Amino acid sequence: MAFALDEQQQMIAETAAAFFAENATSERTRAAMANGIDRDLWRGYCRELGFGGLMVPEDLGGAGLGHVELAIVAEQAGRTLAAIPLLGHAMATAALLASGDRAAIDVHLPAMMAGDRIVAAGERGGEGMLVPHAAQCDLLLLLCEGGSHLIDASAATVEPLKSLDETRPLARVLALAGDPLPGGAALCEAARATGVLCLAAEALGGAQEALDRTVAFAHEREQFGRPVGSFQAYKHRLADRAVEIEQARSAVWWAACALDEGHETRALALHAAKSFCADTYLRVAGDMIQLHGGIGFTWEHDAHLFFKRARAIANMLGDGPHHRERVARIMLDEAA
Amino acid sequence: MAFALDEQQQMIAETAAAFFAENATSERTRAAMANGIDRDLWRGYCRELGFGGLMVPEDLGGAGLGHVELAIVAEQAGRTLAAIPLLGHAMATAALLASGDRAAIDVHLPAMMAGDRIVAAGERGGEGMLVPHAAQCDLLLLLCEGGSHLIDASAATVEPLKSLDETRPLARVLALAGDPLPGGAALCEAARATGVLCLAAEALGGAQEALDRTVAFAHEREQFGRPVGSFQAYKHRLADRAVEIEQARSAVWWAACALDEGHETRALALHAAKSFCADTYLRVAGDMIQLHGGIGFTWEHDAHLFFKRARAIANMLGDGPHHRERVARIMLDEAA
Amino acid sequence: MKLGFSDMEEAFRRECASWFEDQMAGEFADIRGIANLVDKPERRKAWERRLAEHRYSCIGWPIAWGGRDATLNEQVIFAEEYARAGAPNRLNHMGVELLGPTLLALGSSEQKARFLPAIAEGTAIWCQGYSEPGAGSDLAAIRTRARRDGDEWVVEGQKIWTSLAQFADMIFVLARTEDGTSGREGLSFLLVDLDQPGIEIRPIRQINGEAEFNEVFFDGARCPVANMVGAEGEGWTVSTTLLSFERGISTLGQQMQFRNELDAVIAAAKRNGKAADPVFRQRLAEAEIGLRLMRYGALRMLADGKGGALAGAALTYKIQWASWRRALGELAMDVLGQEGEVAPVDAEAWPLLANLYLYSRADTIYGGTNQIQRNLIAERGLGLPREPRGNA
Amino acid sequence: MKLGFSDMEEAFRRECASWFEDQMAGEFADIRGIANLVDKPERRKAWERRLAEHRYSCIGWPIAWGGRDATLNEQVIFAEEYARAGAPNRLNHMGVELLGPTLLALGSSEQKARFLPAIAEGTAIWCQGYSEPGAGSDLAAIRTRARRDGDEWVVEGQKIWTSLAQFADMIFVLARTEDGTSGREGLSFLLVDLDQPGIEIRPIRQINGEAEFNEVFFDGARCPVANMVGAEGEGWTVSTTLLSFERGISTLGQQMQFRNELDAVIAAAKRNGKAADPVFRQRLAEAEIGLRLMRYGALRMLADGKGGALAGAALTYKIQWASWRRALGELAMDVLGQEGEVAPVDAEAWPLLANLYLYSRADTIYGGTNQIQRNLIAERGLGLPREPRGNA
Repeated sequence: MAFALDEQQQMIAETAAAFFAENATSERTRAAMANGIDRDLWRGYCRELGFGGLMVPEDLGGAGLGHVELAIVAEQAGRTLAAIPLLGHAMATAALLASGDRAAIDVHLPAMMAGDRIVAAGERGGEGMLVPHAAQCDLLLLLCEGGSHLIDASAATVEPLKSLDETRPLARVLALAGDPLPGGAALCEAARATGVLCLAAEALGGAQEALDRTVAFAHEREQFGRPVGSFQAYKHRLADRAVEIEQARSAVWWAACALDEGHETRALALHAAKSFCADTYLRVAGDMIQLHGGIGFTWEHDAHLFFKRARAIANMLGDGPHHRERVARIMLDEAA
Repeated sequence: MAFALDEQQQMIAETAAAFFAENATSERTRAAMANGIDRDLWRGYCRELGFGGLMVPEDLGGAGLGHVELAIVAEQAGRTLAAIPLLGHAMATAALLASGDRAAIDVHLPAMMAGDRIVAAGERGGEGMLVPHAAQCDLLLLLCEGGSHLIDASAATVEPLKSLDETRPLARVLALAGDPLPGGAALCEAARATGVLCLAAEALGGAQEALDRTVAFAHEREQFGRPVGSFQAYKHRLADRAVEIEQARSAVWWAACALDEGHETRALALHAAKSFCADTYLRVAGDMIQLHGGIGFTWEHDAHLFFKRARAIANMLGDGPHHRERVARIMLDEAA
Repeated sequence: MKLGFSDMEEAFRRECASWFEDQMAGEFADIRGIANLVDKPERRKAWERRLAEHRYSCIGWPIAWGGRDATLNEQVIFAEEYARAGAPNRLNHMGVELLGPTLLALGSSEQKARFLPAIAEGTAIWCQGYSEPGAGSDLAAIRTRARRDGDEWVVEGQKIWTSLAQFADMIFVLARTEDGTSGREGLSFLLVDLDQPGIEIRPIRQINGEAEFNEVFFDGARCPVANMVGAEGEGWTVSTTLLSFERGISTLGQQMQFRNELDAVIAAAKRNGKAADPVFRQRLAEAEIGLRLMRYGALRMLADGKGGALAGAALTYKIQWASWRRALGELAMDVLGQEGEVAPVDAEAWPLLANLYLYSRADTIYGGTNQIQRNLIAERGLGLPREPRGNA
Repeated sequence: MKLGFSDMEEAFRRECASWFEDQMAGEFADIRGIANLVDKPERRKAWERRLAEHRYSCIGWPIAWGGRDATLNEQVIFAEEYARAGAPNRLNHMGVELLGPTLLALGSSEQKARFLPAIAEGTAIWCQGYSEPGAGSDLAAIRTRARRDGDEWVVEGQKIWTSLAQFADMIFVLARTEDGTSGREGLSFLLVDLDQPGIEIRPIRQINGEAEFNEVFFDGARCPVANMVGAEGEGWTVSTTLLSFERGISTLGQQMQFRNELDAVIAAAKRNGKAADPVFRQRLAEAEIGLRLMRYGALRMLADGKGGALAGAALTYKIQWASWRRALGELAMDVLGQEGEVAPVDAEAWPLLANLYLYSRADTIYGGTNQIQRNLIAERGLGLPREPRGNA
């Protein structure tokens, strides 16, 4: 047991933080909102950083790292609301590797790792199939009952939509053709687990950034002749959010380790991480608007981008009540 | 529409407030905790104040008032945690009057109105029948599926218990004999409605008193060289509770009027009042402890008496989730 | 204490309901149920005039000034039926509900004669110039200045968060008229024509993509000296009086809009099955209870006049509805799930519930943030010590 | 980053588990699972001595002082197995976890030699004299005084909320040793024998009817000058060091007690059917998640040493567990309903869950209220401005 970043992980965290801080600026993200992906950023991520094959084994040309490292990187991407297809990419990587389908791996992974082939991933939901980046992608990974499909985007009918979170727009997949990947439900679960972790880590990063920016504002902005951050109600609100973010970080690390180590708490950890981190992000982003006052609900300020991303994450791959119900099943010894 | 106390109601409120403030002191309530009822206080309430027949028609020797007046009085009783059997008394009065059973009315009401005959009332719950004052009463009113029983206490087997709320102790009714009152389910509903209103009003009064005492403490107590009430976190907490108490007051008045006027929102109002007022009381009483600091969790301080009464009210005649589910049924147009 | 209305009042209710229904099903069907605040301003101005033709523009005002001297209960009924029929939000809310009552209370005879008829006739739309970039929650920090130039005040400065200024004819402004003053001293309350070269209005785009609020720049804007309400330097008192009208009858109409929003959430929950989910049923019930308690709270507030409990109920109303509506927005999105996050690519505005979700984040900020409201409740309602001001 | 333990560590876990099981199933079965803090003090003292016999009383201490120089992971394992076996709360928590490490860090050789062995051997039970009637959350307002009299300090004043003083042998006291000082200046840290005429201990009855806390009155109580830890006037620094040990390994043991409490709630919910109610299932899941995140938060805190994120995680731990446990108490009562409010007439103590409900109200107060914790997090963790002190 050593529940802290090791030196390599610390380095990855710093590298990713610097990369996103420099490149995924508010201006670039807002520019990317027109078509949903900052393709230069994504190519830089895949090639310059070399993170396109983060979880791909070294013998397949990847970095051979695990979910802990994915979580570290996704947290930094989430911090800046980077408009990149990391979620679909990570899920598809996990699915391909889990499938053991060497042909599919050889066909898709190299182009994916180079940032040239963009994957959107989603699952069949209640009323339809709303998939992030479905209107921008080259490949579609669709999780269905009992299996997954990896389909060429041209083989699907996709309706683009106006999305609340324009940094990762949803589109509706209306019809699809294509063969399921071998591996069935297990593969589906591998992809979903990776996706859930990725979202939880993104949420952690977004929440941390939203808190940090609000703390900075609290120092600068004065009302009643005092920095607003000197008001105790303000301080306590931020303190509560800071506590939740610490818990969220524990949740992400726990889930990432549990995935990599095949720990017995794996399922519990993922459900806990997704629900807790998404809720935390919702609260912090909501407070970010509230505590900025009027400026916080203008279009020009970034607060609404965090707020909308938080909502999108909360709704993706199972909402809070869904994941908590799964936790209840596990803790109450019922069939999973 | 005139949603304010009229002159007579204002006078009743003031009279009751003065009576309880003078007589239902902390010392007397604590003394009464040994056996659960302050019998002198109850006789004073029934005879001197003349409230023993508050809701009894004038031709039966009562004051001929309604649920609005009951709510006004119960609020004041709740303020002081008065150790009196008001709940059972009000429920039994409502049940007897609704039954139209003239014989039962003649037998019981005069002695009840004089404060000489004490009634405990409760309903069959999940695991047993825990009834407040069941170990102290002369008469037992029991609400069961489809009907009510009004039974001489000697005809029931009662197990006294140590209760969290010693100002209104529970006891377990193990076995009972006796005939149901005529009137069936309708009578049962009348008694329950009156009981629910009484509890909601008590909760309102208790919450108001707990808030008032905490506000007073906030002025007196200093920490870090300032009155604790000058700390914004303290102020905002109390402000939030004050908002809830205002809502709770609206709920009680709404429910009381709706009962008296046979308003279409009657059922909705009762469910809303019970769940909202009980929740408010729980929060205010919890904050009363918290905001008093160490002294707040000592036996000597009254905070725990409010806290325990709040809990008891929350659990009686349906808990919060139960009443909210009933609200959901009504609002979603399902069978009540 | 009584919930029900008298027979005469119920008759008035039917009269209102029937007229609104005629209008909303007929000539004004195109603006029925319009939730958006910035759509179709010209049609809404026409609607203001139509109300005036029927003497329905300001029924609580005295008959002499175009009102009906309506009783409190009649005003309650009117507000409820207005909203129930889906009549649009009043474009001239500020004129009818805030400035009008303020002039009736504190205006000179000349001011009443000059300004009230146009409000009653629906021909002058008003907006409010209070907040400034450095004085959002802290109105006493106002820096907009007005200096005397002969028979006129000349105004310099900037207001912000001015709702609907882009459609308004007039603005009431709190400006500093005495050099060297700070805080609440030296402020005056001025009525300024927006249609003049010294004024520029810039809409502020909000989180939902629309622009209801504006920045208003004053660069040598002018108004006659006779347009000052109250005495010079007494603007703070005037503005306090004006704000005291804020939580009046119109809240009941606002609640009907909330009702429509809650009904939309209920309908969505029924459609997608969440209405059968016990966890969501608890939250739906809480929303229903909260809305009902707002109504009965408003009725208490109105019935109680200025005495006793009013202080409590009125003080607590803003935070109550703003918090309720924000929570409803969250519930709406939780009910809708991902479907709530999307709209057709060519949609100009967000659907009702997505817009509720976004816009309700502003509810807890404008007109006094929840934090400011809690200060007020604690200080004025509970008598706790005031927050200290800093040294700036 | 790694969750799992090594084979050697797992072997140590089995060794601990087996010894604790032997003890708790055998000679100490009568105090197994005792949640109440004040029951059977003599038996618990015997248990302290038994731990010492097995060199299990302070395994994190150096071998030279009776410990095992155990690694962090071993200490984690020990704490978890200790609690898992239902071994009772350590009567000498203050001595082992707080004073001992403080003396190891700051004590003189003589002080170590005099005080550490008795702690390690389980023969001297310690309690803490910090809070005072006028200095609850505000330790800097301490008024207890100690004046020099030859080779001794003579202590006058009163401490309050002193946990388990009625069973303790020794108390460490923060007292003002310099006249005319206030705040953090002029305080010294003294080790005082409780068994002397100048000391009176009065238990404080709590909300649950029991008395864990005490008032301790000092009226000419004495201790040798050599019993001062750190320099004269530097008591604040010593006490800060001591408090920094508060959130250590023992939190993991405490969490096993929380686990038992949550399991009791789960069992109750299964018994009465609430475990099938989706509304309660959500809350049970939240409790489970909260407990797990406490564990992983504590592991992060420990693994991280004194660096970086520790500041955050350690600062946030107190409010986390206290709020979690208070919420669990509420959940327990909601699950149990009225049945949770009663006990047999002759019951001396409340059953586990009713006691949890009551006692957990103190958790968010003692050792720094939630309000104080939030101040600390905001000021030390987030760097926001400090709360101003008043003039008193």
